[in-house]
Amino acid sequence: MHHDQERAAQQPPEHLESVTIRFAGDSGDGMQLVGMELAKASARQGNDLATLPNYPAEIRAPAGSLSGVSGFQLQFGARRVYTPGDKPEVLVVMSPAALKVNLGELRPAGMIIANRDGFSDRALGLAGYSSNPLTDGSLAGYAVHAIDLGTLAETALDGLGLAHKEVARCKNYVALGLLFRMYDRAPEPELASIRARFAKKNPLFGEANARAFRAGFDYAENTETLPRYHVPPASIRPGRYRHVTGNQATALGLTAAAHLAGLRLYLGSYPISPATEILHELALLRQHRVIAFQTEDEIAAVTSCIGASFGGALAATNTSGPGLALMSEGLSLAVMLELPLVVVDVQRGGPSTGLPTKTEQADLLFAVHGRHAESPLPVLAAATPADCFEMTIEASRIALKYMTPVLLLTDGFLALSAEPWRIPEPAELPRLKVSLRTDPKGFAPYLRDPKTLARPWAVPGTPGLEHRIGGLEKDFVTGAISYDPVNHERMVEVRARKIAGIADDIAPLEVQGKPEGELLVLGWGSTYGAICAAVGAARAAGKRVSQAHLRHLNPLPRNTGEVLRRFRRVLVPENNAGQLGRLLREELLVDTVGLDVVQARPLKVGEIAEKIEELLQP
Amino acid sequence: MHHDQERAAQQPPEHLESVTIRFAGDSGDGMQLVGMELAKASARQGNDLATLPNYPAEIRAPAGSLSGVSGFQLQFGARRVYTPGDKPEVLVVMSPAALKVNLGELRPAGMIIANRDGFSDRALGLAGYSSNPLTDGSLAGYAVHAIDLGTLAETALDGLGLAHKEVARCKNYVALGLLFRMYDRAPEPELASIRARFAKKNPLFGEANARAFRAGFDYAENTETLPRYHVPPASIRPGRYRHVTGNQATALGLTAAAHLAGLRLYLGSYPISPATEILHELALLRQHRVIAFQTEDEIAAVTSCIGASFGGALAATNTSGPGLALMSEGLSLAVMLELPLVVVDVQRGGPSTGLPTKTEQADLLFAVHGRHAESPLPVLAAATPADCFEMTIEASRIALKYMTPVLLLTDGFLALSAEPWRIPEPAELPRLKVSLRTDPKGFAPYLRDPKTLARPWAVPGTPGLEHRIGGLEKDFVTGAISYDPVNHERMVEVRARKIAGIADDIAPLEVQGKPEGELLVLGWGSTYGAICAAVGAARAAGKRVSQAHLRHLNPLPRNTGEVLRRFRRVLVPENNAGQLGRLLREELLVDTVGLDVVQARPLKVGEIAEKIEELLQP
Amino acid sequence: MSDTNPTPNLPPLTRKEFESGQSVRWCPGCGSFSVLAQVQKTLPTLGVPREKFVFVSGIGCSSRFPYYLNTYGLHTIHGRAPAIATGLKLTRPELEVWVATGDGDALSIGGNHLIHALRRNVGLKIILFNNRIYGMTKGQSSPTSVLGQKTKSAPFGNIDLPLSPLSLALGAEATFVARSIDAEPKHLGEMLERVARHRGTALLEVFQNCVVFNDKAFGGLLDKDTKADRQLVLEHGKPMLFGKERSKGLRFSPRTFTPEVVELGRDGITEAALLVHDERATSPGLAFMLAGLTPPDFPTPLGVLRAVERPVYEQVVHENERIAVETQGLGSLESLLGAGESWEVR
Amino acid sequence: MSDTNPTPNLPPLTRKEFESGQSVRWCPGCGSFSVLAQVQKTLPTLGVPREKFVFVSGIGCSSRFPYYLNTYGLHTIHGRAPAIATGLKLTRPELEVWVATGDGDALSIGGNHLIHALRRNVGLKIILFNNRIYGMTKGQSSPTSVLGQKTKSAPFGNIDLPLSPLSLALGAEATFVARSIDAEPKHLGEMLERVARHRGTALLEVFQNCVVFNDKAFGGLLDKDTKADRQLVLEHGKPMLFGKERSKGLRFSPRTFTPEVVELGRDGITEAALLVHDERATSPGLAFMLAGLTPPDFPTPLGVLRAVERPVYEQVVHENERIAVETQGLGSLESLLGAGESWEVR
Ligand SMILES: Cc1ncc(C[n+]2csc(CCOP(=O)(O)OP(=O)(O)O)c2C)c(N)n1
Ligand SMILES: Cc1ncc(C[n+]2csc(CCOP(=O)(O)OP(=O)(O)O)c2C)c(N)n1
Ligand code: SF4
Ligand code: SF4
Ligand SMILES: [Mg+2]
Ligand SMILES: [Mg+2]
Repeated sequence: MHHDQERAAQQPPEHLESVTIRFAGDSGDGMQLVGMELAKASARQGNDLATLPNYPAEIRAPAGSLSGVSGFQLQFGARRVYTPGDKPEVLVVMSPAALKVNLGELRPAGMIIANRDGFSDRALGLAGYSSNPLTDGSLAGYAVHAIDLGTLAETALDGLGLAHKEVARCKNYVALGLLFRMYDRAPEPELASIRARFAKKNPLFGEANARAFRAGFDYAENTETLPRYHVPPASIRPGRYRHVTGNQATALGLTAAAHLAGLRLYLGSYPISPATEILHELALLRQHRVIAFQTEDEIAAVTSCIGASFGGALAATNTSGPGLALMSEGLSLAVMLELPLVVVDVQRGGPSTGLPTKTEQADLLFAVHGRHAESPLPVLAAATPADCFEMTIEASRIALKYMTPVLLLTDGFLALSAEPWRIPEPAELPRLKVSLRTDPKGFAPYLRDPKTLARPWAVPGTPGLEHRIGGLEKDFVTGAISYDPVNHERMVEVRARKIAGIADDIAPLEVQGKPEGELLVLGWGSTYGAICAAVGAARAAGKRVSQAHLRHLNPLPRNTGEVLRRFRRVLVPENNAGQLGRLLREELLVDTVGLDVVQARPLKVGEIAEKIEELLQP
Repeated sequence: MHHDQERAAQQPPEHLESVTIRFAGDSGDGMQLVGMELAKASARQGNDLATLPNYPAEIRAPAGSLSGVSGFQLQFGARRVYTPGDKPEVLVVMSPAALKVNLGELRPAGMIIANRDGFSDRALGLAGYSSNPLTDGSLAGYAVHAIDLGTLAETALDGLGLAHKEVARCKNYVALGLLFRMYDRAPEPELASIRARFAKKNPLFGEANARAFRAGFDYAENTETLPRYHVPPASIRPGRYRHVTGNQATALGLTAAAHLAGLRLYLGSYPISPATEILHELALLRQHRVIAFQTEDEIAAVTSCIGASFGGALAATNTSGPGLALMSEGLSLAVMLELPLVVVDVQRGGPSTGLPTKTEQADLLFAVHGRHAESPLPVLAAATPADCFEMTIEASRIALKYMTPVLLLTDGFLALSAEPWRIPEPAELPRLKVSLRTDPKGFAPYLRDPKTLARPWAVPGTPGLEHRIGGLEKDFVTGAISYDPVNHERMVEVRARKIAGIADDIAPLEVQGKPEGELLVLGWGSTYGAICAAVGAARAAGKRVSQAHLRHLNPLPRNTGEVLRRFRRVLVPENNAGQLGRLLREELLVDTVGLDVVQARPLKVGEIAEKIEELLQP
Repeated sequence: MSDTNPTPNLPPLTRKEFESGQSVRWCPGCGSFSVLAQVQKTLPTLGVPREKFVFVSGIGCSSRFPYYLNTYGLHTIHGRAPAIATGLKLTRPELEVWVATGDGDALSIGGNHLIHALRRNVGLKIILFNNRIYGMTKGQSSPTSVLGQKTKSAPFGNIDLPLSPLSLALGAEATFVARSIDAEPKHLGEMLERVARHRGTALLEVFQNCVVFNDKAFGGLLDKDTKADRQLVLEHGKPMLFGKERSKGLRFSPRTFTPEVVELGRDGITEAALLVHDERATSPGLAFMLAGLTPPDFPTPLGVLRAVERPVYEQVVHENERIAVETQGLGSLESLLGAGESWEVR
Repeated sequence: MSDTNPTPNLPPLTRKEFESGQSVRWCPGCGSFSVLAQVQKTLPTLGVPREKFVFVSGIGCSSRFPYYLNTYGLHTIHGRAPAIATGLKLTRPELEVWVATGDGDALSIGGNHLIHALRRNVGLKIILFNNRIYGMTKGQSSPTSVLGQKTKSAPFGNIDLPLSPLSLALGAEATFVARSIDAEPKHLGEMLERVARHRGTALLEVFQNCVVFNDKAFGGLLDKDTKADRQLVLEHGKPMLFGKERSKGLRFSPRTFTPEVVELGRDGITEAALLVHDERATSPGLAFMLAGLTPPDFPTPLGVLRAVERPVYEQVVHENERIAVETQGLGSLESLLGAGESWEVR
């Protein structure tokens, strides 16, 4: 075997189209960081990629416990990469607990890189192993590389004067070094960036981590026990790129929208997983005149937005299911007042508190119907982490143009998952024209724009436009309280028509592949990546299947019914119990086939592929 | 003319099948009382009937103002009476404002009985009349009877020693006397009941009102200017009857359900129109061991119910749209905890504060879909005021049997409208079998009954059953926190299946008329009366139209799809923008024709009749 | 009032200009009319252009208030006015943001927003119409209904101990709390002016008569004969005297930590023994003691119980923003998009 | 503790029997462990059978508390525990209903339910884990975060004035408020026992260290060297003394209405000049003054600030019910249906 390896080492690295790697360890093991560094290096070398961290449900479970394992998954490739990958091909584990929790997900015959030092008797016991899986033969079906990362770190850092605990913390960089060599990445830029990162805080740590990284790299190079791969650059649209998670892209999108509209951004927000980072991000942007205000609860979050919107700000709030529930009454007021406001619902597993750190897409029907009485508002959904940027701007555009609250659905998967995002030129972005009413002549608070049906936005401080509006039904023109039955019917009708009319102002549903035929896979939200990958593969294999993705759920694009009816069957994969299917029946009276996964985890490419296969069976 | 009248008087009273009368006046004029007294007398004489008061939107608008007019409508008949009537045939008005507000609703050529004394210049001015309609000929198309009710009262009460203001307050009894004579009712029982009513408080007022009543009766008898009618008794199921409004029937139903289940009733409630009377009624029932607790808000109302339910009470709350919105998060917790609880939503005009005193049926989709994530619960709706009693018991039955929160929809129309209700014998009512778990052997908090899928109800205080549950996803059996993906899917599925399975435990949808054919009119909730009347009339006229009414909206009766598909067209009249139509598409993929009235007032028999006509046109 | 400069050469406004012209729909005799009149009288005197006023309210009879003022107005949902007003004031600190609310609106469903506005010291002027009842929904108990009060929801008498809005506010770190009564228009007008001039959250409780559902709830305070004995009208720096001949006073025993009503002259008690009102005391203790005084043992304090300065929330927010802009430069779309680690794909 | 009779001939319970066996998932070193230990120690001593205890909580790290006790437990939704517990206690007054809640849970989203439970005096025992941070959501500001504290939601420092939970509670008419700290287990245990024995709503604030997101927030109070100077341990009927040699004390000036720290012996000050703690004072003034004392000017009071008797809500409800049943007879289905005006149709 030694001989073989030697030969392998002399051979050029094997070319790979893509690879999925999962890192796992204790919360303190720094696996997220290593994963992200590898992701960045891959991006710099031109790969496309997607990442997804996996945090334990507990804040900081006892070291070595199964419940404390955290992870990070990464797929990069020489072609378009749509998801962080189904099952990883490579599993890097720092401890027995990390192995135990993740082994089930590893592909058959996959590779395990294990930190052998971490497999102490105590650690094995904590993970519930009675014998060491690295040596007891139970991993026979896998390619196991047991490496003493801790020892490597110790050796490399000897003499630096670091405490034992500090040295141990560097072992993640040893792992990173290993992987750099394994995936044929130049070590120098990383070394420089490590040193730069710690330059201010503590250059000694920079040096230590750099040495650890180098030790890992050299170990892989010297021992040659690890295979070497090369993943060539993907063809990617030229431009400047950065990594964004969905939550970051949402925060950026909101701020960008405010800039584009020339308004101040106000975020009223109450912390809730997995939406909170949007608040964290925006709290940092004071120089952009962003006011990110932590309210006492979600009711105050949404209602303070109504106040800010009445005052002429671009108002937004972010939350997840339980918080959205609390916002229901306030949103109904916003519908009645016809004030612009953007609500981002980062969906998570439910009902109730549910699985608060996990992803789900089950708030769709709640978003559409979740207010008392006839209370329509536009519902949008982002398809990818980067798309959160675009859809946030789109939500703001609709809110401001139509004077309406808008609900944007993202989810826990999008929130945390990251992908390279081509930074748009400001000129590429839509102008969000806002004209605050200033002319008292002919002003009436509910006198609508004949085309958009939007009412004028007349903000306090404007002389001569003093007016009073509220949550009671109001006169069709003046906005004064009206109990008149026929006026009420007119108002209900016009509020509905205004929202329905937005269908003329959004992109029609586009079909990838043949515009008609046997099977259309129709998705919405974060299933986009998995569907693209599955349909792409099926079509590459000659299957007759098309794809379309909804980013506007209410109203639906005008041509949705027409598109759907052109296919014999429509498959709707969803992270819920079939809610888009229901919505389509309700709206369009068309039936679809559901692929409903309610496991509070993203859909897998494989499950969709299988279902496509099944449906194409004659 | 005098001659003719004399002859008319000697003739026996004209037979009428039914009549609709509206009383209108200032809030202080006592029109509700007069209307109710006439209703009771009609009931005692064997008529069927229905009533509906109409309160002004303001608490107490200035006397004589248009906004201060309040009213009361009553239909009684010799046949089944389904509604308080579309347009009244007789309008009794105490003031010009009352005339102005109500004239538009009066049938062409209808009768006006006006309190001539009330048409002073000042009163005319307040109502915005520039000349007196009683004399200026503008009422030429109507049969106007202008009578000095005030003067009649004064004369009758002369010498009783009452202040002028007190005398004036008796004129409503003069009007009542008039109507008693007009509709051929014996005055004696009423005289006795008037005296009895005031016996305790102030017998002098009893005497005064009795004299006023007598004066009105005698006036009609002596002057003979008013026509005389006789409405023969209807054929009504024998038994003991009382009048109930929907809100009263709801309060009674909840208390009866608690008796039937052998549990304590707990109502956690926050006042909101038009639901508040349920709290008022239950606050009076302490000797029934009812705890009616006014909470600080609707969130506390529903969550305190969860506490009471965990403790083993029959817990209920009542509210209207805005309050239901605030309960959304709590209801989702109740779904997760699988605890029984009844929520009565007395729907009103919306969105937001909307038309808070008016009726609407627009919370249906909110009831079905109004919680985040997959959070199913049964939704029921009452069809008539008295049906609120039955459906409240049905809601309690389902809640207790299936360990689930249940939403019962009524509305502002049902809430205030009254009809005679046959008091059931206790033995006619269902037993609501409740067995609290006491045996620790084999106990697990989520180990379900294999048939109902209900989990056991193990209440604090039971030795050996100590357990801890919450809003996080839980293990399929033990109820312990579980983040396991497959367990989550199983739980979502079983929660859905439990609710869906209730379809096997409810009455199938029954069709009145032919079981298949051209047209089915399908209703839900308070449209029942109007639909019955319209369909009844159409069928009496030989039209081929059938009728069915949904009292269970989620799940729908098993045979709903089948029933609907047996008709070429299904007409769904609703007090909203077509929500049942949407629900039927979503659930059954069947299309219906809507008759959507969104005027925050009950549907009229006439509108439904017209639509039936239109749809039966070849 | 925020310290924006009133537009200097505007013609002085009149009361008329603050009338919205909408017919007022309270019951004849409702105490709210008096509050409306005093607000309409006070606003024009503040030197602030009309369009800078915004009145935000919740739901209830009292919350109809904004409709009757020709300013900007927002009649919102039950209990949320302080939260809505906070969003407005944070983004538009130059506006004069008033809140009209009822005892149910502010203290029952809306209690949480109220205490958070107070602790943050957002520049809101809150008028709390306390009629000790739910007027709009026709007569249920409110959190200020007194023990034993019969209401539609408590037909056998209320058993919930009433909150004192002012005690609660002080417990929530309020910088300004005051109390007045509808039937004393002059006092009410003075209090409104004080509210207008306070920087930070100002809470004014107005005892307001609901003629329909809780008539004469404050009758004892107003009765010609007993009023002097029942009202303790507070004046900053003055000893706490009351009674027809101003012969009674309030004394405080630090040993028992309880207030006590004393008769001047009796047992050699002189004015010097009495508490002297200090609305500006740093510690809220005195104000809290006053807020807790209830009949029949004590007179009812009217006036400003507390008025202290503390950083005003929205001013701190905007000052921080100013500094951020000054040090980092005003953010632009370009700087936003260009921030963070990035790389070029060619 | 309600005045139900403990089942007399039950074998005494042990701490072990109150352990649920579920592995505790707080971060190693979290202050909540200490509270759990003291609760598990206290419960068996109360003479109440285990099945009568119910722990209700909201959402947050602290709200996981019920899972670790082998009693009935309900882990509910954010902020609503006092409302849920109220519904339970009203219908089942014989149960011992405890509430475990955090500073965010109780004071931010749940503030309103808390104040209403307190003013009604429902028999709930509320343990408020105050770590001055949102632990569960990983480090945002809470309503007790101190000014300037850097958190994830206030990266440049918190600008919201913190609430004192005890001041707020006193403003809401609380009958029992006390404070303890995780790191003083003996004191904590004593306070828990006091809570258990109070009739009415008992609020215990526990300063609880969050090692991960707000470590050593109460460090100053615990530091061996300074602790005696920083803690003011209250004892009923005792003068308010503190400091290493118990040479410092708290005095109160009724003129300025402010407390003052004095050195015994200096300027002739003796113990007689000091405030004497009276937890049973009818007026909440003393307790309110104590609740407002904050470092660095004052020591931090620990102990029972207030413990007074007032009718207990659910007892009044049930007493009224008893009277109604006694006077009107116990309602039955027959009497329910038969009530009201009716007529016969034949
Ligand atoms: C969410 C919600 N719950 C309940 C109501 C019904 N409601 C309207 S006003 C009111 C009480 C108002 O009392 P208060 O604030 O004292 O005002 P008042 O009418 O006495 O001035 C209630 C409960 C509502 N509009 N919204
Ligand atoms: C309605 C709702 N909003 C927000 C959240 C998210 N959330 C969970 S715990 C928490 C804060 C907890 O803070 P605290 O009460 O201080 O408890 P700690 O974790 O510090 O013990 C928040 C905001 C939620 N679960 N539900
Ligand atoms: S009900 Fe009471 S508070 Fe409301 S308007 Fe009438 S008098 Fe005023
Ligand atoms: S995050 Fe803080 S409060 Fe939560 S368990 Fe960890 S140490 Fe305790
Ligand atoms: Mg009120
Ligand atoms: Mg906390």
